[in-house]
Amino acid sequence: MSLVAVKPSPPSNDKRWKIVDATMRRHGHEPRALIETLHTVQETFGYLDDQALRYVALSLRTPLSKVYGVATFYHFFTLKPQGEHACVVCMGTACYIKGAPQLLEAIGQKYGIKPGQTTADNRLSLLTARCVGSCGLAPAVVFDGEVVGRLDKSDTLARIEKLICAKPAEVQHDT
Amino acid sequence: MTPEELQKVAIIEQESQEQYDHRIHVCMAAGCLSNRADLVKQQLEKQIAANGLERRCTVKGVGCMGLCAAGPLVSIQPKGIMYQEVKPTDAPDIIQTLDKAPIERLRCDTAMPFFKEQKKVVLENCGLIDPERVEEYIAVGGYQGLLKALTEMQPAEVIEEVTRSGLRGRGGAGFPTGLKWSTVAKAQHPDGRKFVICNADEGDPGAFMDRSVLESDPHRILEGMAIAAYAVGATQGYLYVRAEYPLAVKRLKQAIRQAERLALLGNNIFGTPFSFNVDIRLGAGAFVCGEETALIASIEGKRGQPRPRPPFPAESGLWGCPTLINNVETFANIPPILRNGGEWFAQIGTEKSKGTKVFALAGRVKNTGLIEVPMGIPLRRIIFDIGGGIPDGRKFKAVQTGGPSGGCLPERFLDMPVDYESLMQAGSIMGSGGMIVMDDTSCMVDVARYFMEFCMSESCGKCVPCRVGTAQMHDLLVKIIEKRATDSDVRLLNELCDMVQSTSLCGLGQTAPNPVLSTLRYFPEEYEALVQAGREREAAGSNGSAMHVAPQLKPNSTQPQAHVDSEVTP
Amino acid sequence: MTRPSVPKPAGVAQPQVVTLRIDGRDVSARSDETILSVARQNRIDIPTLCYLDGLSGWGACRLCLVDIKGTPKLLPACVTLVREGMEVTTDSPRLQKYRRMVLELLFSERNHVCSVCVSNGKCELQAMAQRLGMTHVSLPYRYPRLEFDSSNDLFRMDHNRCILCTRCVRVCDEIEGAHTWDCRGRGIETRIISDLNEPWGESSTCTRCGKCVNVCPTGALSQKGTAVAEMTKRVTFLPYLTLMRNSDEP
Amino acid sequence: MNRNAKDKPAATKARVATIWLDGCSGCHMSFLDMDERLLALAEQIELVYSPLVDQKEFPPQVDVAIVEGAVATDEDIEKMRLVRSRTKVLIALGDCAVTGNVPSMRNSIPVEDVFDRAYRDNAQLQPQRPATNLPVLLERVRPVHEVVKVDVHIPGCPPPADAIFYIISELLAGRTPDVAAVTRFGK
Repeated sequence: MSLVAVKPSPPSNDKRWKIVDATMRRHGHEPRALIETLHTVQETFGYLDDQALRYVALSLRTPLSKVYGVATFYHFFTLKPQGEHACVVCMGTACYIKGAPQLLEAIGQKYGIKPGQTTADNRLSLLTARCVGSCGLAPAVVFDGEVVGRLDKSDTLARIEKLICAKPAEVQHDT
Repeated sequence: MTPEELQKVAIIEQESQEQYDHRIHVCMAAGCLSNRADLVKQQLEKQIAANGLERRCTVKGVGCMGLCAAGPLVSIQPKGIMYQEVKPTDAPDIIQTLDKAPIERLRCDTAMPFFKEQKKVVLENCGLIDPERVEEYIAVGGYQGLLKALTEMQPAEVIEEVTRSGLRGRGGAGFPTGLKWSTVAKAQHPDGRKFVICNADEGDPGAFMDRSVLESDPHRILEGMAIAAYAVGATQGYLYVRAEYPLAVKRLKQAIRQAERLALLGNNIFGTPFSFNVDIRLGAGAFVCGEETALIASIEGKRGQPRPRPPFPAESGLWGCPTLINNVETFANIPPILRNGGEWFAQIGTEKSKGTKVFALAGRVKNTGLIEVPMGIPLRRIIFDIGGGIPDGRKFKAVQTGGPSGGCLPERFLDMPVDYESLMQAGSIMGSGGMIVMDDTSCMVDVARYFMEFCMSESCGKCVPCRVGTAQMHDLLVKIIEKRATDSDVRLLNELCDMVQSTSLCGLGQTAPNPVLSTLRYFPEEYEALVQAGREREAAGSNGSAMHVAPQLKPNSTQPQAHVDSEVTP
Repeated sequence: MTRPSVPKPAGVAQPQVVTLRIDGRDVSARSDETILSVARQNRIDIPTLCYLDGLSGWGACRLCLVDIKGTPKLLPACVTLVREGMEVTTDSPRLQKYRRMVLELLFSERNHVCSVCVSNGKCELQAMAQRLGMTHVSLPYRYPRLEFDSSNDLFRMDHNRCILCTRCVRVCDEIEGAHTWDCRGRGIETRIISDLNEPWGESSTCTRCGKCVNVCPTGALSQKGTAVAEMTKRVTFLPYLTLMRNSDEP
Repeated sequence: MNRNAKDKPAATKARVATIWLDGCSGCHMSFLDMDERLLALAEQIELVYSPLVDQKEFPPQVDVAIVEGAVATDEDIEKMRLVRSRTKVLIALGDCAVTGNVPSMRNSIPVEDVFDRAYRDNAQLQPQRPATNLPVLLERVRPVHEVVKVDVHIPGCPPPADAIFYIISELLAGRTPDVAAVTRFGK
């Protein structure tokens, strides 16, 4: 019986797996590269699905349950695809006492989603962050990666509307 | 790189700076960036070009200037004028008045206490240099501390210098840095490997000191780590930084590349036998990884669960090797200590808490932002002089330090000096430096609940007291806030605080009860009022506690009947 | 000797003989032994749940916390090595109070209904409650809604009765070498999982050796076909297996 | 046994009551399992209220009340408040009273679903929910001590007759029984 590990092949022909492979290669395919690799997968594909976790586990010779355990331990990783747009409400202390819960409630009410959920039309994901480090501008919300501070309810809702209504075709007129 | 070459880089850079009559600094830290400082910078550059001033003026992006509340901030050097809340449309005015009187409507008074009361050691370069250029760091004396250590001092002498400075860990607990270094230096491992780790997984909600330093002056951290590595005998360093700080990650990566290019990292630094490399490891959103053993597990690619200590990481850390872990601000203090000597540092601060401390001042205070003050300064000076007091005519109620591990201090502690011991005695901790001011609109029980919810969701789940205890304490606090609690619930809460504090495996659990304990101690009337309200409600509705009953199931109401009928009928 | 349960401090040479005092009794031990093992050799029984002879120490249940003179924090006996001159107290009103609260927390965390459990009468959690004199749980029960995995044709997993001691995870990894089990999530949401959170019966790594079932202290893991109070566990295989493996090591 | 509320209790005998809430009555059976020792007990106690005797109202000035079963309805809550206010020593007998036990297994399921399961999904004829003159089910079944203060907890399903006899005898003798030594959950 041969014990030589066979290099697993990527789950699909998607060229992006090469990026994931590069990260694993850089770390010599050592099990210790697990978190770095998961970062790369998420950065590349947006989330971690079973297929990706299985491939990473095989490539790094790490047990499946361990990979799943790590992927679910760290809240930065997500196992579900996110909506087209993401709205992250900062729940840091400064933001909390300056009204972040009210912002969250207003968004939740308008779009019928709770933190961690995505609207049925897949347009918007609502998320919370423990602190985005913009305490000086509390309350802060991150709209598709852009931090905006000193928000109130109507500002926030208006910004989300703008975000999700900017259909690809209309974007050029918008700017 | 040789010492002479380092000197040459500094001189060339200084000269190239001085050739400009006006150097315009635009704050490009995250706070100002979110107010579109990048557009301000773009417009200023355009205006300079439009006015043909390229040879007399330069615009550069710099790190945090501190007063985040008034961003975007722009300063004009060497005149030392500062403008606040600058919009891209202000660019023409700013350029046209460079040789004239400053624009009053944009002027930010640099003589105000916010600036005057501060003492900058860690933040000395923040807002002055372009964090993306190593040359600028070298021009202000960067890597001189490392040079001195490597060429003039033995490792033991470096540790002695740090010990003499009296520096204590800025991550929270305040462990003497010199002592930690000497423990790692003494520890041996069969294969001789040792590691230096910089803990940049700043996780306290309401704290952004480390982020600002990383974004504004990244080379300072690399230099501090390299000095530490030389002192303890390590050759590999890891920077464990939050993935949620993309800008800091980008600048650190850039800084490492630049330092490697100039051979300030790598093999045989300054022609000495000392070699040191730094790699970045991304944190992935787990507050518990601020705990040393959990951080090590995370770097090893595992779930970030702490393990019992001893053995301490100083003896058996990463891959079982002796490992030095310090926080960002601790490393940031090292280069000036080496440059100016431990005695210079020891002059700042109090007898037991030396040096300065960076705070992220936020919450219900006028001047929110990043500040650095000498240890021992009274809280009142921070909140009312530097912070400018409470806005909207409201009344000060409490100040929270130390994040989820800290406590809430009431008004009577305002004249207490800020140092490790005083804060600890008062039932809070220094922590990493979050300082949140609360006014009379904040419910302190809710603040306690907020932090408990945080600890509950950040608990790693390994040990029973923290995993279940934080959840139970959280539920009890909710019960109190919802006016459903009795005196026995408050008693249970107290017992749980004691138990979780005494029996949890790591610092997260051991300190999780602190926000509850400090609010119970200083604001008992708020708990009492909520319990009393519950008692009254109970007495009023003694025919059963309505909240436990599913009201739609009341047999005498017609609703459920109709409901059932409508569903049963096909 | 069991396998070393704690990472050895770097550079420690040959173990030495040390003397220490446990509950007022002078005892001698090897410097690479844990307080728990030395105490048990001297017939001082410190309560444990997550610890199991033959598996690595985990230090998580906190039942074995002991008081060490001169140390401000209570330390877990299962992973703390003895030191020369140590003075250990394994029992005190304070420790008893904390131990009872640990049990109360465990009972309140999930749905432990002893009367209908396969392990009734043979459960370590139940026995520990009796031993420590815990006659009721003063904390509110949390009543989470949890799953029950009976997809495996030989065994079943009832999360209602799991106390997350991770004995199953450790025995599967350290002894069987399959590492089918691990934990997902964190904090109060932590759950034991097999492979990629898949039904146990569909696991591609499980060897169906049953070691996890036998080391489980409660009725969380059990054999199919057992009714209330019928599940008997055998853990005696572990020390022998460990002994055999360790003797192969250089 | 059916005495007037105003009557004074016999000076030497302790007035004892037993209450049956949400439970299977197994604990009462275990109580009866004391067999001939009941006779010995009868010399010391007077059973003033119990499902075993014909007394509709819970009398005042009870020395010992023994509760079997968990608190499952609004009626149970009211009953326990009344019992507590008229009782010196309250004993929770058996796992249902002490922990919630089997009745509490519905607690992780919404009450609506419980009703549906019992009266609709499993009903063969005329599936419908009983809706009149019934106590309201609590959202969660609770152990007795979550509703009123309990002085002695006797776990077990049911607690053995020997344990009950030992504990009651000790209490009557004015001593504190070592409950854990003779009982355990689920026994």
